[in-house]
Amino acid sequence: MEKVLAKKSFPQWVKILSSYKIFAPVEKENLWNYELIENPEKVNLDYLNTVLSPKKIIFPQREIYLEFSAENEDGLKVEEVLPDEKPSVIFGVRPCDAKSLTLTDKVFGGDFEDIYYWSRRKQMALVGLSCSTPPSPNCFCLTVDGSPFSKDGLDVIMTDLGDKYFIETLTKKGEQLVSTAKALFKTPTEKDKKDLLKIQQEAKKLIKRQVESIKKIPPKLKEMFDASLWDEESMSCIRCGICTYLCPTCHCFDINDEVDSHSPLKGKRIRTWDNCQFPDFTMHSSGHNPRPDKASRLRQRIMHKFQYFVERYKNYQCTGCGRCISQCPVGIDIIEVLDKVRDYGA
Amino acid sequence: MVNLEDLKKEASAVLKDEKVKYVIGYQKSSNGLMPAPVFINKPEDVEKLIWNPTCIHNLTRFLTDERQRKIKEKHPDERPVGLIVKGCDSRALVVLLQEKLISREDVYIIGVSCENAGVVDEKKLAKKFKDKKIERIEFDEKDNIVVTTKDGKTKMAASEILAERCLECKANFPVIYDVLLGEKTKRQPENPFQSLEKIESLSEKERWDFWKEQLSKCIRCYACRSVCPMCYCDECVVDTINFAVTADTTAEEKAQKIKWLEKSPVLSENFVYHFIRAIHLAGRCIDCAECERVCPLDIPIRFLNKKLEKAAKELFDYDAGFDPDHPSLVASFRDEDPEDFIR
Amino acid sequence: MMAEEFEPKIVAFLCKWCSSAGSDLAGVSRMQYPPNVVPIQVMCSGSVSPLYILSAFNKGADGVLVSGCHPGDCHYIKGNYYARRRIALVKQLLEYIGLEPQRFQMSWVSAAEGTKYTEIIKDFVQELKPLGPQTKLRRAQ
Amino acid sequence: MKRTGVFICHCGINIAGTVDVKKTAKDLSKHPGVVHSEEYVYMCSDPGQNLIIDAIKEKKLDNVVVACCSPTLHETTFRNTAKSAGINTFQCEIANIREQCSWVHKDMDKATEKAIKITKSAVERVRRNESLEPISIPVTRRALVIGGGIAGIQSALDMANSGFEVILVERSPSIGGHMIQLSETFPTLDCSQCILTPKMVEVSKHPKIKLMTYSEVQDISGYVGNFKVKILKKPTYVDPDKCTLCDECTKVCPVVVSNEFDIGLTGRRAIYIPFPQAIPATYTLDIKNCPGLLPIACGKCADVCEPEAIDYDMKPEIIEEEVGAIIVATGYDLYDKENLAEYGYGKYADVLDGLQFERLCSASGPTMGKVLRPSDHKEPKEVVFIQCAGSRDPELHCAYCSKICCMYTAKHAMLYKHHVHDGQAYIFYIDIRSGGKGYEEFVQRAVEEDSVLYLRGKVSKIFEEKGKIKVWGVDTLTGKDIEIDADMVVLATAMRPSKGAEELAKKLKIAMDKDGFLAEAHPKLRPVESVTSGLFLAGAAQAPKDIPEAVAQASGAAAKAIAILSQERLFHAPTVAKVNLNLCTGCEMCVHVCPYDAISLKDGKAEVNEVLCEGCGTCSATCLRAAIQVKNLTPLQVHEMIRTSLGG
Repeated sequence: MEKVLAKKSFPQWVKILSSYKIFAPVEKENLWNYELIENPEKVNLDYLNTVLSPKKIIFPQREIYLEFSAENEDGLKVEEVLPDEKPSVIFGVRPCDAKSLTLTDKVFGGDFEDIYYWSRRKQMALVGLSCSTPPSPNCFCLTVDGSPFSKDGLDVIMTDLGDKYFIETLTKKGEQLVSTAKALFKTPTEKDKKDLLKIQQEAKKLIKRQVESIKKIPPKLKEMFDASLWDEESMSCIRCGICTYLCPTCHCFDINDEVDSHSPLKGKRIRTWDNCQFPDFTMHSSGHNPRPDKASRLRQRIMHKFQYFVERYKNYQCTGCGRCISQCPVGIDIIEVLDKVRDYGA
Repeated sequence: MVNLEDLKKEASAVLKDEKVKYVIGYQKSSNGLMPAPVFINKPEDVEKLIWNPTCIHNLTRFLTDERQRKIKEKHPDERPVGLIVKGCDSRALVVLLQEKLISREDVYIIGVSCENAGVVDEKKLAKKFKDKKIERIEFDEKDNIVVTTKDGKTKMAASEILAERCLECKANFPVIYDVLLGEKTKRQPENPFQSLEKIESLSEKERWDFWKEQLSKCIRCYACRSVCPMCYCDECVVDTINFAVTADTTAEEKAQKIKWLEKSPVLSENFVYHFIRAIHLAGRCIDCAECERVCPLDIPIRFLNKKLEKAAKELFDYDAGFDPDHPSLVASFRDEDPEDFIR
Repeated sequence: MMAEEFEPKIVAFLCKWCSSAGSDLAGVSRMQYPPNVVPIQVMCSGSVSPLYILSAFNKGADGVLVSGCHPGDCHYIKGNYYARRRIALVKQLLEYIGLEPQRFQMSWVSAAEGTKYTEIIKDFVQELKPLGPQTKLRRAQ
Repeated sequence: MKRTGVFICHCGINIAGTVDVKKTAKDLSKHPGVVHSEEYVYMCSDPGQNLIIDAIKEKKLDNVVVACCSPTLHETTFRNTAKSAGINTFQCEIANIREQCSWVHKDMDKATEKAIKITKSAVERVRRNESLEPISIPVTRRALVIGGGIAGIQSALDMANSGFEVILVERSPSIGGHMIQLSETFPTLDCSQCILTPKMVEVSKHPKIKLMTYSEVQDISGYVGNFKVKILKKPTYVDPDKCTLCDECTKVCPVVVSNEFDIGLTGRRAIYIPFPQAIPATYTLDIKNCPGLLPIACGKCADVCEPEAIDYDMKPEIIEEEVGAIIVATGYDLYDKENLAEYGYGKYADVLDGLQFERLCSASGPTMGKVLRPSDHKEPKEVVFIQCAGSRDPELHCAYCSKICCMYTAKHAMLYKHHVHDGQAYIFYIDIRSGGKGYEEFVQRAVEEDSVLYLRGKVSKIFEEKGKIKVWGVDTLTGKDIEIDADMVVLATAMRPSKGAEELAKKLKIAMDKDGFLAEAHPKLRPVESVTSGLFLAGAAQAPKDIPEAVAQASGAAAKAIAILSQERLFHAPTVAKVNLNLCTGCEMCVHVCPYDAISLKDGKAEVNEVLCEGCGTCSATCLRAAIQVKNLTPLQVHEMIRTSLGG
């Protein structure tokens, strides 16, 4: 269904949803990040984009798998720790970030379902905020089958019409959210609908960055494993983990046992994010490292997003949010890299 | 005033007569205002070079990569690398020389003086100009900075948008170089540790609350250590996996690897990481503040290093990055070192 | 029933030749001090890495003591001078981030100073009790 | 997983009285890797040690922890026990639960809890110990003795007589030191020279002793058993083999300077023999005072020297020697004149120090053994002796007691009386320290037979007035002010380490105490050893002492040195630093901090000289990349000990 919501009544909507856990972008020292909201008045959707995408809520950087202990004589005691999630709502999700969740869904779903991921995901309703103006100068969602109004992965999408939001519910969950607060919503006028269309057309024009004929890239990459391009493009890489940790679609993780006490044995098995840009990511205990240098790690990042993933899931593993470009300390620009891939040897 | 054309001339000269392998400098980046490092090996490419108050990176960082490349190569090209350095960067070079990581012959130093200015602080700029897109930003003769946006030029005293560390700079021109561009205008900040007072003046509890919040933000992307020219260890003591493993690494050596901290990005472990990094930079950090600049969560990492820089100065009269022949801070002592804290 | 008084956990790094010998002397002379300290004998105070100190706090120490020979008495001639400098830096930084200064202490204790060692431990424990457990740097469990 | 055995000692009730040893043993038996845990009343007893041996054999233990007294006491015992059971000595560690636990606590529960932690961390350590064998090094079976006083002479003779080559280095032209300047010695009053010269001759004639006078040690490198020494031999410009001691040269030498041997009471020529019995018996041309070696400048001595022994072209030589052990016997000097101006010392000719008075009394002295005033050669009728001149005065002078002054002052007073029967000797003293065989009787003799007047108190003022030296003081016993018109004042000035000792100590890397005397390794148990192995101390260089003590210590030092020289090979503790070449970047920080210069850079990486390394570990705490660590006390081991200490 389609509705409109006066901006001033937005906090009330959030208040009415108080039976849910509410997450929304919060500003601290000019940085926006998703946080658990106690006070609905605090929710402010007048923001560009968050440093970390909602990925950090559904696939947290640290996840406890299980706890083990050998306190009693009869051997090791192991207890699985499952997240017990209340129904939650994330407000103000940018379409690109919502789309990225549809990608991680594929990874954590399929033949094997990752209970930790899904126990949160299933409880999660996403209320999106479309991008009337690009949240980042490096946005390029259009290139990767996205758009400032993409509905993928969202339950509700809101569009800023100045003094009100245009609200479209996209799923049962979404309708639920709206209907629980019927009174606040009005039916959109024809003008509202016109305004929406106008804003949408304008918005697309505002997105300046793109990769031309990206279709050529996946097949091209197939022949580029040994290309010298990777050395050239990775010269300035400092092997930090920003591009991947901030990426809404990167999903690699590591599993470690954290021992609190050795005698008696007591500890936790913990999953943490891992990062293909770190030298130890592929380090073998033998000392052999199949990806020994920056070049091979940059290649991996590009190949994974624009070839392996495409082959497997028929999607780019990138939603054009531009975080890796804006935050790279040395100005490595995935768009430029892709351009060079496309033109390589031509 | 450093003239870009002179800089290009110097660079192309050394490239022409093949004195250097390549020249590391700054170029325009696709990502808005801030430039990107560039590695130039053809004289004609010097046209890519730029020089303006956004040239913030400490390019000495890349000597570590060069060193590793050299170690791998069978017949390495022994020629030096051409390197564009500011005053602060040059002090980093001195530390690397002091620690024998590089030798003087490995690098041809093209020094550029910041004179009375320095480099800009992205955040200060963002505050001042909001979302107005900045087209150009340059020094003018009188140590002012001119910022050009679509609605024209704005002129302001350099100090207004200079990075904090530039306002506390101890070496506004290179302390070591093969060729120097710009004037050796000596400038001494009246208090090189001004910025610390903000936190020093807080109560113990307030200080802890501050750092607790800051260090809790850390996601351990390790950008701070990756960008640091002093963090050149192949394997950091806080890494839980052996990186530096070769055929002759013994099982014992692998087994010796200690888990000083867990991979979990929680306060206690983040603290161990940042504390050890700070301690290991004591007497070595030259305050290029790159660690702080690159942090995606804006953790004020610089303060930790700055605090120890202050301690080194006040307790041991030690200044990092000026004398390559002096033993390092923690590898030396004076009989009169203070011990009033010892029972 | 009365709530049990807080008993701080202290790790003490004692150099083999002076401080550990001094604490041995305290024992031989049957001096009494609180049992809160577990001594770890190292060869020289100069061998105490900042990592040790930090790790102790990370693993739940309420206080850490580093003790070596008096200046000039170092069995290894000058190890304690390097310790003095290194520890000063660690202390500065720990206090800067807001750890209570009482929690990390250094002392010179000679092989003859059993009494001094005893006094130091007594005072240390007394100073730590009012502070309660050290939770700032401790790994949550 | 390594199999560890734990053995808890009751030490009678010393441990069991405060530590619940049964609970401790039980707790430890649950600790990962511990396959055997028991307690016993006395582990160090034979049955106790047998328990350990049996357990090691039966349970196939890889390593053991003995929780008992301090490792300083029984570590060796139990490591040998382990060895006799067939495991490496380093597979045994001691948990000190007595000195550092049971003896200092009363609360049994808490003491037990602590004992368990201590023992567990010892387990965690021993499990990660490497099996090591001592490092064996060859021995250069020669010795160097620095200083040719009585101590040096004694050490040299002892070692030479045991069949070892000795190089004896003395910086002045003759050996003999201060003892040769003395007239008689207390408490027997036998003539100092008469008892010393035979030893000096023995030295000069000894086939095993290479005597190098007028020489100084310039540089020392190497380590115990293998020192390399550079010795500077200063030119004497006289060839001892040609010199016939005719003494013609001194007759023609135009220069007269003050004579060190008589402490300035007489003069000597620029070319001279220190004293008639000098060893080596030859002349020395003192270049500082010689008008010039060129014949045009002077050259008179060369003209008259018939055997042509004088060689102006003699050059300083650097002689390199290799030795296995070194004895430092650099002796003492008296406290400087200028420091004692308040006593008029150095101001009034008739205020002398002890050594000057010895010369006055000496038959070979300036006055042929008559006690006469230097100023007017009259016989002094009233002589005031002042003890503790510069000693026992922490405010202004030396805090310590110079030890020998009480005795030699008594001796001086006595000798004076024997020379001047109608004279009166006064002695100002703080108190009399006459510990030693026959010493107290000696002092009594001075008082009773020679009616020496002892005045307890300090001298407040000394000044000259019409030919007399007025001495004002207080007798603190009677409380009376005392005023003496003395003809002569003799100060028992403090003993100081000899000049240049500090510089030498630095070269040798041996510590000095707060007063500048050379520091022994342990005040009680290792009094003749320095902290650097292979370097020994003898005589007043270590602390003020009298002749018998100096001789005793000299023989002690010799015995210690012989213990090294008599070995085919030496063994050095193998717990030394080890470099992980993969991690080392050659930053040289370890090189800078190493107190023993044991680390150097080889192909851009640190390299440890295992023989020089003492395993202090300062390098490992300094290294930023954990590239260097000391065997068997590695960061990993400490890390695990920290964990267990905190109950983790």
